[in-house]
Amino acid sequence: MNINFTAEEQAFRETVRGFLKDKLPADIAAKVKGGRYLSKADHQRWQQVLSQQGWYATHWPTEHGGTAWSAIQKHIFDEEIAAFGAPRSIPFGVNMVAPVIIKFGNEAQKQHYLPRILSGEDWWCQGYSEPGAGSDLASLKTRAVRDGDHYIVNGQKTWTTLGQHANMIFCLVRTDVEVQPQRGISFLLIDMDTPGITVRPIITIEGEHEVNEVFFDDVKVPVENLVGEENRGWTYAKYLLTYERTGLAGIGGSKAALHHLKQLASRVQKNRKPLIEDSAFRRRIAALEIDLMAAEISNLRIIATVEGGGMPGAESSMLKVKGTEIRQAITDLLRRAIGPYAQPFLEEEMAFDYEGDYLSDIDAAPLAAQYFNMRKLSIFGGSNEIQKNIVSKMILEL
Amino acid sequence: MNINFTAEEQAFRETVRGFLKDKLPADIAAKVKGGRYLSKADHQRWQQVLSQQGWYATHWPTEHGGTAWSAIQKHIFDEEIAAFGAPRSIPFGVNMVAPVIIKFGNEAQKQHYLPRILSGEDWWCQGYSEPGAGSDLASLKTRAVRDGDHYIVNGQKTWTTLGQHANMIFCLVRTDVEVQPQRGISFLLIDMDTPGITVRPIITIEGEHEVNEVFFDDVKVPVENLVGEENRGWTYAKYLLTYERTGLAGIGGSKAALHHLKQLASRVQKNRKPLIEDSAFRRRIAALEIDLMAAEISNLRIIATVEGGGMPGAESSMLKVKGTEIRQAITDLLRRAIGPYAQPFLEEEMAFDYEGDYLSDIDAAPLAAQYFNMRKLSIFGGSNEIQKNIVSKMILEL
Amino acid sequence: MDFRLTEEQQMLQETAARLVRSEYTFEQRERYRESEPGFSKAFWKQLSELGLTAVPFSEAFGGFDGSGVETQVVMTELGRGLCLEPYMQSVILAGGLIDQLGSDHQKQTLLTGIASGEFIAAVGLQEPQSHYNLDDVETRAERLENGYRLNGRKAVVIGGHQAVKLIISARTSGEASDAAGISLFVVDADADGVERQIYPTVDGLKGCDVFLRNVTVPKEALLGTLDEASPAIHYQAGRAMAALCAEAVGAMEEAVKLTLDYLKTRKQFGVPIGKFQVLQHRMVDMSSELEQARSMATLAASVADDGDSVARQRVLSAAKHVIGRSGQYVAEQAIQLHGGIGMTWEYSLAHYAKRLIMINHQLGDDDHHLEVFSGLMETA
Amino acid sequence: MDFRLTEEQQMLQETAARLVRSEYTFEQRERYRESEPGFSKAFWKQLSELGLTAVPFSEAFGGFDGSGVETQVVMTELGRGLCLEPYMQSVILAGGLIDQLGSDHQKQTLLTGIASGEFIAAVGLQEPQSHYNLDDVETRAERLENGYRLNGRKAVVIGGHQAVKLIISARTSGEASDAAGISLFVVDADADGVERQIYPTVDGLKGCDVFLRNVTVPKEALLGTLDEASPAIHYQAGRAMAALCAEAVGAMEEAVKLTLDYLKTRKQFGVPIGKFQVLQHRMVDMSSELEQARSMATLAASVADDGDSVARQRVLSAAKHVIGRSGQYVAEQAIQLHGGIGMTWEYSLAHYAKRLIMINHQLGDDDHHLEVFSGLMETA
Repeated sequence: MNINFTAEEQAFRETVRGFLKDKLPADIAAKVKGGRYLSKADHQRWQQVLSQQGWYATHWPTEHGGTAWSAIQKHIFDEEIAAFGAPRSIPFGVNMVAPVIIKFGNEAQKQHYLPRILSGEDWWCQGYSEPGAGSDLASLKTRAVRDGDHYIVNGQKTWTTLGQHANMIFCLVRTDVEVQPQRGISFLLIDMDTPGITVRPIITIEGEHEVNEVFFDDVKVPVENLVGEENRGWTYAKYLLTYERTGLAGIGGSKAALHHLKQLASRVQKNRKPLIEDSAFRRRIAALEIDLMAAEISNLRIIATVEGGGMPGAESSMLKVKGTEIRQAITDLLRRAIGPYAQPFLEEEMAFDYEGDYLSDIDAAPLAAQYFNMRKLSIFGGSNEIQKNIVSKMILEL
Repeated sequence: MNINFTAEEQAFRETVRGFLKDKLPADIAAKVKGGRYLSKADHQRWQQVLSQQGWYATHWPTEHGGTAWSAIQKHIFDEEIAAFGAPRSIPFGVNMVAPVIIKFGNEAQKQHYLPRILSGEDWWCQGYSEPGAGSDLASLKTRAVRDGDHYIVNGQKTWTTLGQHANMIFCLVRTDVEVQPQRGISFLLIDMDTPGITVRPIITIEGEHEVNEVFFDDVKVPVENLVGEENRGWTYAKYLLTYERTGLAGIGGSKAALHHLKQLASRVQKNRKPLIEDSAFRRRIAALEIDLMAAEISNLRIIATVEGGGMPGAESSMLKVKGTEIRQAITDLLRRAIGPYAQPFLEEEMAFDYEGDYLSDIDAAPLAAQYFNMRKLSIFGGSNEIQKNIVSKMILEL
Repeated sequence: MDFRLTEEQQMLQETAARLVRSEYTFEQRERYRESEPGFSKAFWKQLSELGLTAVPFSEAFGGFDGSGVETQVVMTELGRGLCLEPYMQSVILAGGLIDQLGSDHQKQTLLTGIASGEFIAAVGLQEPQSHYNLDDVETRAERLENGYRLNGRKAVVIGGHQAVKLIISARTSGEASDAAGISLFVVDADADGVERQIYPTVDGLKGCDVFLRNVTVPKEALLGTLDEASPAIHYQAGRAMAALCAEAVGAMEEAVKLTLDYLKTRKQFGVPIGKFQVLQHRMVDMSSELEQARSMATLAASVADDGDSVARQRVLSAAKHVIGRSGQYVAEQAIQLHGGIGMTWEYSLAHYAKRLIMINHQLGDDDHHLEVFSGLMETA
Repeated sequence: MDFRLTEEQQMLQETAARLVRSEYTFEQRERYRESEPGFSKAFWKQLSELGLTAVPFSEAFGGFDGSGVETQVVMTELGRGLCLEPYMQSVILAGGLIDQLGSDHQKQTLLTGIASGEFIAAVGLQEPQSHYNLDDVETRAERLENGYRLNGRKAVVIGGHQAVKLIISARTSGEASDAAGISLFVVDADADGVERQIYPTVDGLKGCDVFLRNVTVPKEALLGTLDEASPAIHYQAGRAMAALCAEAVGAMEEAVKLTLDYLKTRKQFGVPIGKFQVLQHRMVDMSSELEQARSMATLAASVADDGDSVARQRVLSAAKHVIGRSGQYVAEQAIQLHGGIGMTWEYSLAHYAKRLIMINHQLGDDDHHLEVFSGLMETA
């Protein structure tokens, strides 16, 4: 047993650092570190840089333009991405629909879609949840009825993250209503420009437009947009859920956020000295740092399992719960750190292109919004309660 | 609204204090405050004092020798009992079987048993739980079969607190196996000297003999020892469960324990100053004191409801959970306060008649044992999980 | 000992409740929020016509000598409606300071106006560096021949954007963060040198930072005794903390109610989600936190108007601590049990959650008050 | 990065595990506990015959230069068996101090005996007033012409009742609680003036307080450099903390396993109680705490034998903090989920729970180590 990184792994880390030092635009890094929103253009700019480096599709096989990195290399990359304040890639195309296409799609689909994801030509969003089908995803109702060479899709999807930027959506749709819920679901790729699709913003608690409702009204989708076989969509969706889950805990992001917290607490005053010297607040930070340290090792243990050829099972679910709790607790302390200045709601200061003066600390404005936004971590992508159900069933066999 | 005690209530409190100052034996108070075990003789000595004052059966109607105190008076009495370090009355006779006899017993039973409880002649214990019937009490299996003028009782009871001192036990027994579980249960009063009864100690985690198993092997119980009607025992048991539950939260005991904690933390050193001046430990005490303050008001609100003629419903269950959590947290801090000296297991120092030197702080020896013993608070008498089920069903109607 | 409201208190409660029910549906509230003043002037007028803005004041000023309990009753109903009016700032804090410290003339001119709802006053007690320590005052007032010159900045003055009068704490002697040497001044909000940077708040209120640049005020602007304002500031902050506790309980009650309803109606896996034991117990825990909060709000109300004492301060800090903690628990769990829908702007729950979290940022959060309590705690 | 045990480490693990399985059923353990030495001398002999008591030492002393990982492997298995032998005290702490500080002669005489299991040594580092601060030393050693005279008292010396040699920290200069001025002495347990007050511990071990009254030792009894023992004490305490973490993980694994089995077999209301969602999630939380603890025990093991550094100390305090907290959570919840049966002496679970809680009282509890970590934390 040697839990230090090997010389090769260290060298890889240096390469990644060198790349980020050279190529990460400073304005983007500043926004990410300050917890500000990025524009679509910011995301695209950064994606181009990664693509040119050949580092965008870290999880794909090399034949399609992936990196062939080991699980540990991917982890190191993610860690440095977070530490430098590079944006996390929007996962829906590169990390979600692409693996499904690679595994279950036909040759034509691979030829068509994968290069467009790499080039940034397509921006994908996800059409899973529906108003009546949240945790109980299999009860989804959006219908796709075969009509000659097309499916006619009717229904509604919701919580579609960044759907306002997307030109493509991958959807779970019901193609057979007679069978058991899981068995009549298919996996469709849909062009967002098709007539009959309406995207309506959902404004979330903190006032941001990050998610959407997507309505389908007699939307004609060519049958060649079906992935794999009809009525087997649930299998593909489940593949996606267990695929590469080692990043779920968001350790890198939490480490960056903790660093941010320490910097903020070193600047903010309480009783005329830096808040970080307040023993109670400092202990709260310390307790979080320790929790995070443990979660990081737990995450590395899972990664090492994957590296050794194992499958990350429901352990990832356990770690997802812990990881999201830690991240939420950090955003709680960030908000607390600025005291009364958590109250002002300064939308302009939060904006990606703000260049004016700041009411208080330069990083204060987004903190309360971020705290509220981060409540989603324990809800979306399978609530923490659902994750515990999974662990209970899969690992504990209760 | 005026949440202060009235002048009459204050005067009553002074009367109680005067009595306790005069009549509470100092040796007994010292043991209670130090968390030491009391002998049977200690309990009996104190009971005599209370009985002579007419203050033993605080919950009974006056005609049987009760006090006719209001709910608030009873609360004040309990509070002062705890503050002075007087023993809490062993509840099985005076507060558990007696109310059932008063409400459902016949005249002969009242005439016979109530005076013997007042005089201390009978020491009662409780025969409810069985090895297979804990939270699911209705699944109890101890059988009582009618045979002429007697029932023949066979089975086993467990967790019988202080059964080793008792000469009487009240039992829930199954008298009809054909019907739905709750419907075939009867409430029997059994003399512990009857042939066929065996009491076997259960030594609990901390090494003490506080609970017992009681075995019944063809035990002949006269039919006149049946309370109320055959097969209606479940009703009587439920009556007992909802009867006078305002004391469940153990507020008085927690206040005394918190006081004890502060005294200990003022004596014990950490980094060469009293532990109570350690900011982190002090904050932990402070947080508990605040929780307790809130729980005390919540308890008074329930008492005021009772006073106003209302029934304390499942609110008591909610408060029982909170109250036991607080008490357990206090014993956790008590144990922590003495650092390495929590480890020595000094049975002789814990004993009720110890008069030798002390290894470390005079109160140190019982603290770890007490911490472990107090784990029972969230288990016995309906586990905290069961209490939450009750609240969920009765108040929230989920 | 009696926890029941008197008949008068019940009437007061019903009056406030009825008004909030009819004027403050969530849709109305959103309209008020989006309007220029950021609240409903019409509602404010109704409050004052019914005498609610005068509750704590003596009859001489149109009030009815209401104690902490009366304030609690009103604030709980305002909390239930997520009301946006600066009741706590103008009536309780500004009104309280003037009532406690004001000269007859100041009471006549200012208190009458506040009590009648004729104008709104706000208080500038905190500063960018002060966190929650109201004695940490860097704003300075220099003595002039006939008055004072103020320079400095007051932070997050809720309601300050609509205030006609600002009550400003400023240092007249001593070092920053000394309790001694703080004085209070009544400043016209539109006086020369007063600049307000106005913003909405996360929970839908409005406020401002107040910049004071060579603002001169006459010597009659001094409120109370020179250098000795600190005890009154803390005393009135204590009353305001009790009021915030009451408001929080109103908001928590609504959040708990919405969540319980949701558990009973939302179905997943073929059953109402309230059938899942984990969610049931979570709901019990939320109710239990609410009970603790309710108890402490009541206790705080019952001591808020008592004479100043360490015991009173202890109770008030304890109450604010409990409210901060249980408010956060209820807010977070209400969102969690609702799932995605609990995170949407268009559903009222999100706004109850935001208000509950932000109450923790007003006049000291649970950490702050645990520290205060810990310092004041009896040790044996 | 590789979390797998090497082949040698696996063999070591299997050896230890097999021995514990065959010699340390709970019934056997209870017999050993009740015996006079309070543990099994036969088991100790087997451990040493297999070389396990020499694991951390160099080949010269019959050991195999085992690092923290080898120690972790052994301690985890001992934890699983609730083993009573003073491995941590004699091998890791006493052995470690002698290995680090001893003269060749001391190593030859003492280390050989410890490594071979020939005799047991124990360490007296804490005192009645020291809480968990090992620099808080009041025991004094005065210089004599040819040695030292010791007076004082050492608290809770686990294993001290069977020790032939005691390693005692004493102040040779400086003020109580100064890090400078502490020295270590090797004292014969039966020397004149040494009195041991022996007692069992809550978790079934045995130990004593050691009273030193004018105990004279020759100058060769000094271990290491005069006045400069503190860094070595902290360094070796760090190694022992890592060992305790490993032991705790072994005990937690058993407690979790027992609880999970119970949930699957115990029926209430007609179904196994493991069907109740609240208990399922609690069990998940216990497993999750165990995972965190396992990770930290591994991290601690991997740095325990590194050179002294702030980074190492941070990790070790972090690990002990996590172990203390999760050990308590697992102990308490294991009892709670078992109900009454979990509180009985005759069932092994209660003893796992007690050991887990008591590990938190050895070499600093979670509060203490949070404070230490907080002091050492990098701030930006």
